Amino acid sequence: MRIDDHPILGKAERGRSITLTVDGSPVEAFEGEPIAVALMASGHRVFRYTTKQKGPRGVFCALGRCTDCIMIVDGQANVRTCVTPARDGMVIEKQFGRGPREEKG
Amino acid sequence: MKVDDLIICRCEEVTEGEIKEAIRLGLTTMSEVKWLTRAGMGLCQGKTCGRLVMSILVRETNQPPDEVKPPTFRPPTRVMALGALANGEKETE
Amino acid sequence: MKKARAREGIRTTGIPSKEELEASPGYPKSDCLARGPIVVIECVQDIPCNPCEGACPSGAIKVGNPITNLPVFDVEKCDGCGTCIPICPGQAIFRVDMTYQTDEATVSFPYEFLPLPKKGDVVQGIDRAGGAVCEAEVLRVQQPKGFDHTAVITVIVPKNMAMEVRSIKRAKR
Amino acid sequence: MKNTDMVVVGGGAAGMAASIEAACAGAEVVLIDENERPGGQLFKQIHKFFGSEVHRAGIRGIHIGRDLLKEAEEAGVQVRLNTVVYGFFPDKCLGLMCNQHTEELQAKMIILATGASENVLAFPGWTLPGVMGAGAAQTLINIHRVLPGRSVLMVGAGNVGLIVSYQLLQAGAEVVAVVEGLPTISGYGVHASKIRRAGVPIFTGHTILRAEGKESVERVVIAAVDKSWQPLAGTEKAFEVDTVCLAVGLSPLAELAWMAGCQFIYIPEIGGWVPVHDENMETSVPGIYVAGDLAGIEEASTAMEEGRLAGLAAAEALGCLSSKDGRARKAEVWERLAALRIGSFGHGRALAMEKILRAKGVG
Repeated sequence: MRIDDHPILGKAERGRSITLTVDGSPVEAFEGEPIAVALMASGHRVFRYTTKQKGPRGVFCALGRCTDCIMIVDGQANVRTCVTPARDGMVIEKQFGRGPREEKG
Repeated sequence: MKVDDLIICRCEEVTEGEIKEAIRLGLTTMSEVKWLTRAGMGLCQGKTCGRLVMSILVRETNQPPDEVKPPTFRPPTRVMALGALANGEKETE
Repeated sequence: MKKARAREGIRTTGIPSKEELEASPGYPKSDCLARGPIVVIECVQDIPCNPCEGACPSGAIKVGNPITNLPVFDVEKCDGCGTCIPICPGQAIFRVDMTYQTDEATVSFPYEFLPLPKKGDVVQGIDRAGGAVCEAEVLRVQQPKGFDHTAVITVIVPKNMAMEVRSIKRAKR
Repeated sequence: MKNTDMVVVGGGAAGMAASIEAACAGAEVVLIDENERPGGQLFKQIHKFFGSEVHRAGIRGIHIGRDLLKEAEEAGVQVRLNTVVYGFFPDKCLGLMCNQHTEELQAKMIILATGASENVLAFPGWTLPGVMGAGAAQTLINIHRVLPGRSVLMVGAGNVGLIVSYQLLQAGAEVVAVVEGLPTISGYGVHASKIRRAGVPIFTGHTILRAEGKESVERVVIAAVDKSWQPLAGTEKAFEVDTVCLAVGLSPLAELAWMAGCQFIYIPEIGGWVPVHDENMETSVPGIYVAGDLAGIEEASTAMEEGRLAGLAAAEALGCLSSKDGRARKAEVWERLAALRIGSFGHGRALAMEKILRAKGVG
C-alpha cells in the first residue's frame, strides 16, 4: 500500500530497489527507508509477539520511542524497525518475547 | 474483558489491576509504582504509559494531579546497547 | 431553543450553521449574489489568521488588527477573481456566480485530492455535510504553480444548489 | 571534552529557529537531533499554515521546514544528526551518543527544544497491530509514503486528529469516522469542515469501546458517553476498519529538563508538567532555555517564535548581542507571539503562559 502519487507531495522519490529476507521470504524494499515501512508496504502487520501474553504487536509510534516494532535484524534482537534504515540483504525475523522463537522467554 | 485486565504498560505488559494493587499496598508516587510493578521500566522507559499510570495514581489515591510528579529520570534517555558507554571517550557517571 | 441551536454549530458538527454563516461578515447577503461572480467567505471562528486579506488584489477583504478578527468582505470591491480561494489555510473561501445561466450557477472551491476531475466531467455536487445533493458539470480545473498544489475547481450546478454545493464527490483512486 | 557556545537539543521548528537566531548573532551553535534528518514534525505538516504573513501563513509546513534548513546552513549552524542526548550532567555537560559511541559536550548555553510525545488511550485491543498514534500515521503517509491501512477510525477531534484525518484521505485511505469524547470539536472548525465535506462523520460525545481482531485490528466498536465518560447502553456502533489512530493530546518530552534540575509547573491546558521559564524562555537553571512544545504544547508557528526568542536571549547572554539590540529583537518576537495567542483558541494558552511567568516570579 505505497503512496506513489500524492495531491500535494507529487510522485514519490525512493531509493534503490533492494531485497530483504523476512522470516525466510524475500520482501522488496527501497534502500534507506525504515525496515518497518518496507514491511507495511508488503502487508506485514505483526512484527513480534510479547513475552508474557504472547500478544501480536506492530508499529505504534513510528518515531523510535515506543519500541513496539522491535524485531531481530541480522541476528540482533530489540532493533527498532521504524527508525532503522533498510539495507540490501538484511535478514529480519519476528521477535518472540526477548529473542527468536526457540528461546523460552 | 475486565478493566483490571487492561494492559497499561505495553512494554512490560503491566495491567491496570496490577497497578491498582500496588497502590492499595500504600504506594503513592510514580517511582514507587514503577519499581514495584515494572510499569515504565521496559525498553521505552515509560514514554508511552507514563501519563496513563499517572492518571490511575491520581484517581486511586485522590491526590491532586499537580502532586503526582513523573518518576526520576536517569540517563540514558533512549535505548542503548550495553557497552556503548564503554566505547566513549571516557566513562560517565 | 437557543441551546438547541448552539448544538448545531461548527463546534459540534464541523459544519457552520446557517446562523453562523449569516452572522459572519465574510458571508455575502443574498441580494449581493445577483451581481455576478463574488466570493463567499465561510470563516466563522476567531482563528489568528489573515492571508486572505493580503491575497485580494482589489482590497475587498479586511481582517485588520487583531488577526483573530473575522474577515470583512466588501462586495463592492470584489470582482470575483478567486485569488483568495487557494490561499485560505482553512479552505473556507468559495466563489459563486448566480449569473452564469438562467437556471444554472457556478460554484468554485479548493480541492486537494487525486484524481482531479476534467473539464466536462459530470460529477456529484457535495454539500457541507458531505452529502451528494445534485449533479455538477466540471467547467474549469485551475492549478497554476502559485496555488501550491491546491486545485480550484469550478462546477455548474442548478441555481438553487449554489449556496449548498461546496465540493464534489471524491473519485476512487 | 569538547566545548561550544551553545547546544540546541532538537532540530524541529523551535530548535531550528533558535539555532538560526543564535548563529546569525555570531554564536557558535551545535544543533543536535536524534533523527536521520532534521525538521522535527515540520516535514509531516503538508497543509498550509495559519497566522499572518510574518508567521508565513498560507505556506505549507514542509516549505517552511526547507527554508529553515537552508537558513541554518547559511548561518553556520553545526547540525549533528542521528545523535541522541542520552544524559544531562553537571556544569551543562551533555552526554551524546552516535552510532553506539558516546562523547561529552559542554556548552555555555543550552536550549532544549525536545518537542512532545503523543498521549495514548488504553482500551481493550489497543495493543493490536493497527492501533497507532495519529503522528505515527502522519509520519508513514507523508514522510515514508506508505499507508498504515485502508480504512481508519480516528480518535480525537483536536487539530491533530482533524488534520491527520484529512491527510489520510489525501494519501488514499478512507477515514470511516472521527470520535471525540468531549461534547465539542476542540480543533479549528475549518479543519473539521474539510473532512465533513469529504464525507467523514464526526461523533462528538463518543468514545472507542474496543478494537477487535485476531492478529491485527479488524473491527472497532464506539459508543456515546455520558457526562462522567461512561458508555451509554444501546448506543454502540461498529465499523470494519484495519487501523485506529489515537490523537488524544500531546505531552512535553521533558526528560532532559527534569535531569537538568529545572523547576516544573503542572498546567493541564498546555500538556501537564512544563518547565517554568521567564519571558526569555530561560528556565530556573541559569543558561538553560526551553522552546516549542517542551515549553507548553502549542502550534508550529508559536514554536518557531519561542525558538527565535530563546536563541536571541541566549545569544544576548553570551554577549553576542548588545542588550539594546537584544531587547529590540525580542520585542518583535513578543509582539508576534502575542498575536498568535488571542481569540478563543489562543486565549487559554496566553493565560497558561502568564501562569508560568508568575511561577518564575517575573509575571
